[in-house]
Amino acid sequence: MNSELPAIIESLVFTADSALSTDRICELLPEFDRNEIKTALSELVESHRRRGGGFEIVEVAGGWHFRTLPALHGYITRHIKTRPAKFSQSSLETLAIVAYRQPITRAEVEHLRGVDCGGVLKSLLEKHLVRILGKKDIPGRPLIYGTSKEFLEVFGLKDLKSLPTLREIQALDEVPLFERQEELPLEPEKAVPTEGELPFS
Amino acid sequence: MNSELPAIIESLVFTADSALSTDRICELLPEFDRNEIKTALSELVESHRRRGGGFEIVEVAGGWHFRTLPALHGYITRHIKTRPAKFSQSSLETLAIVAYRQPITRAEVEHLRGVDCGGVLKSLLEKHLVRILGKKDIPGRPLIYGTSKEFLEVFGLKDLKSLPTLREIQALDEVPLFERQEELPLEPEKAVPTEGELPFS
Amino acid sequence: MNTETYPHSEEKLPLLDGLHEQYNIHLDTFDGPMDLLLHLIRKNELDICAISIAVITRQYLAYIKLLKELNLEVAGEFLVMAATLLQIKSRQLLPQDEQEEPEPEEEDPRSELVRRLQEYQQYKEAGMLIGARALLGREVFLRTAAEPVLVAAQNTEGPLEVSLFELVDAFRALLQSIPEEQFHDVAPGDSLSIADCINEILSLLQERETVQFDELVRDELTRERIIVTFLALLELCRLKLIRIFQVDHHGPIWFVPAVAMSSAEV
Repeated sequence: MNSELPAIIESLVFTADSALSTDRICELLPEFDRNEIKTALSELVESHRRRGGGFEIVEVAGGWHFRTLPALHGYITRHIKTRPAKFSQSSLETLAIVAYRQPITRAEVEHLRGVDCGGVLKSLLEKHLVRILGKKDIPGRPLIYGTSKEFLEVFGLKDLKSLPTLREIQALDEVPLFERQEELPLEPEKAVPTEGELPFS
Repeated sequence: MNSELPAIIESLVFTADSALSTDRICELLPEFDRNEIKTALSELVESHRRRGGGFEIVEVAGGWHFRTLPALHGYITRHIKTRPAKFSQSSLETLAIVAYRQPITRAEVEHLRGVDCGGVLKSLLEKHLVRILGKKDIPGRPLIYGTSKEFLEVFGLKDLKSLPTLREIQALDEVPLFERQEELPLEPEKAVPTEGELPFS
Repeated sequence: MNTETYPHSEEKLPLLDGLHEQYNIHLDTFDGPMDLLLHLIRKNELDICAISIAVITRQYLAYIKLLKELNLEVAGEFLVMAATLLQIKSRQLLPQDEQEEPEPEEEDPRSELVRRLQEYQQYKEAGMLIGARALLGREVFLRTAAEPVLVAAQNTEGPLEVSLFELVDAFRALLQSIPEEQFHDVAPGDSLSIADCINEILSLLQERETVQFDELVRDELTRERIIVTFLALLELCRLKLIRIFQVDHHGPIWFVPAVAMSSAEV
C-alpha cells in the first residue's frame, strides 16, 4: 500500500464539512484500490486510538469523521464563553450609525436602518460600546447616544477624529490627480540630444 | 505533568473555530500551570509531526490551530471548492511594504513603489489582509495602514517577526531612505495595539 | 498597470518585433517606473550601485516612446521618473570644479535613485517570498466541520472581533441603500464637517471635565475651523449635551458636559 494513503485520507476527512462515506473517498481517490483504502482507514482508526489524543476518527451513519473524546467534553464547552463573538450585521450597522452620526437618538438610528433598533442598542450599551450622552430637549425627551471609550479601544483608535471617513475610503480607488492631468508632450530625441539617434523613429 | 493534558489541549484546539492563543488556553485551563501547558503544546507539535498524518498543529497569528500539510493540497482540492485569492505582483509588493513598514500611510507606500496604490490598498482592505490603524498626526491626517490577523493566518506566519528577513542592502549610504526623513510624530504603541513587535526596528 | 493590453493594430507589430531583437524589451506589465528600471538594470547586467544613467535613461525613454507609438496609455508616474532620470543625467553633465571642495550635499546625483531602487527591490523580493508561501485556502486548509458539542451554544459574550474597515464598510453599504434625500449630512464639503467637529468635542469631553474654545481651534486657526467649531458647539448646546460659560467679558469660553459622565452611563 502507498504509505502516504492514510495521510491523504486523513486530510480529506479533516477538511470535509460532513462525514465522508467510504464510497465517496474511493470516488475522490480513483488512483487507489478500494481494498487499499479500506485497509488505510482501519489503520487510521487504530493509529488514532493508539496515540491517545483528544480526538479519534470514527465511522458513523455511513461516513467517516473526526470526533472529540466524550470524556473531554467538559473542557471543550469551556471555550464557548471566551471565543470571539462575531459581530452581527445589525450590530455592526447600528454601531456604525452611532459612530458616524453621533449624537443621535434611537428614532434617528431606526430611521436610517428602517427597522427597530431597541434590542441592538441595548446590547451595544451592555457591551459598553455605546453610551448615553443625555436627553434631547424635544417632546418625549429621547435618549441621545454616542460611542464610548471602549469603542475606541476595540477599534484601536486614539480618538473619534481618527475614525476613517467614508470619503477617505471612497477616494482610495479614484483616479489619482496625477493621471487626470493633461499629458505633457515628451520628445525623448530632443530631450536627450547627446545620446544619438534612438533605434526607431 | 498530567498525562491527559496534551489530549485536553488537543481537543480544545481541534474544536475552536479560530486559532487559540496560549493565553486563551491557560485561561480555559486554570487548573493547569502555564509551564505545563507550554510543555504539552510542544509535545503535541512534535507528536503530530512524528506521526506523519494529513494535518499538523501549528502556531499562526499568535494562536494554535490544526491545518493540513501543503503537500496534500492536490487531493484536498478535489472535494473542496476553492476560490484561492490571486495575488498580483503589485498586491504582493504593497502587502510586503505594509507588513515591513507598518504603520504606514498610502503616500509612503506610493513613494516606495513609485506608483499610485489606492486601488491595491482598497482591495487588500477588502480581503481583510490590511487594516486601518487610525490616522497619522500630521497635516491632512492621512489614514495609516498595517497588516491584519488574517494576513498572518493566510500566509501561515506566527507573528510579524516571522516575516522573511529583508535582503541586506549594500547601501551607498547605510541609512535607509525613510530614516533620513524627518521623523513624524506618530504613536505606534497606540496605533498598533495588538500586532506585537515589528520584525525590525 | 499601464500596459495590460497588448496592441491590436497589425501594422505596429513589425516595429515591436524589431524592438524585441534590438532591446529585448518585452511588453510585460511593469508595475510602475521602479519595476521598469529594475528590469532594465538586470537586462543590462548592471549593478544597482553603479548604473549607467545614460544607458538606462535611453532605454527607459525608448520604452515610453514605444508605449506611446502603440497608443498605450503612459501613466504620469512613468513620466515623472523620465524627468528624474533626465535631471540626474544633466547634473552629471555639469562640469565639475575640481579646485573646490565638494559640498556635502553634492553627493553623487544617482544616489537618491539608487537608494530608492535598492529599497524597492527588497520589497519586491519580499513580496515574492511571501507570495510563494503555502497559503490558507490555496495549499493549506482548516477543519470546516463544526463541533456538535459547540453548535448548540451561540455566544455573544466573548471578546469582539471586528475591524475598522468593516465598520466603515457597513456604514457605506447602509447609506447606499438609502435614497439620497433621506440621508441628511450636516455639512457636506471637502474639509471639515460639523459632525466631525462634534465627534472631536465629544471625544475631548470623554477625557476631561472642561474644555476651552481656544483649545479646539488652536491647531488650525482658520476662519472655516472657527465657524465650524462654533456651529458644532451651538448644536451640542441645543442638544443640551454641553453647557457653555464665559467668566469675563472677552474672557475664555469654557464648556462642560451638561450631564456628569457617571450619571450618563447606564
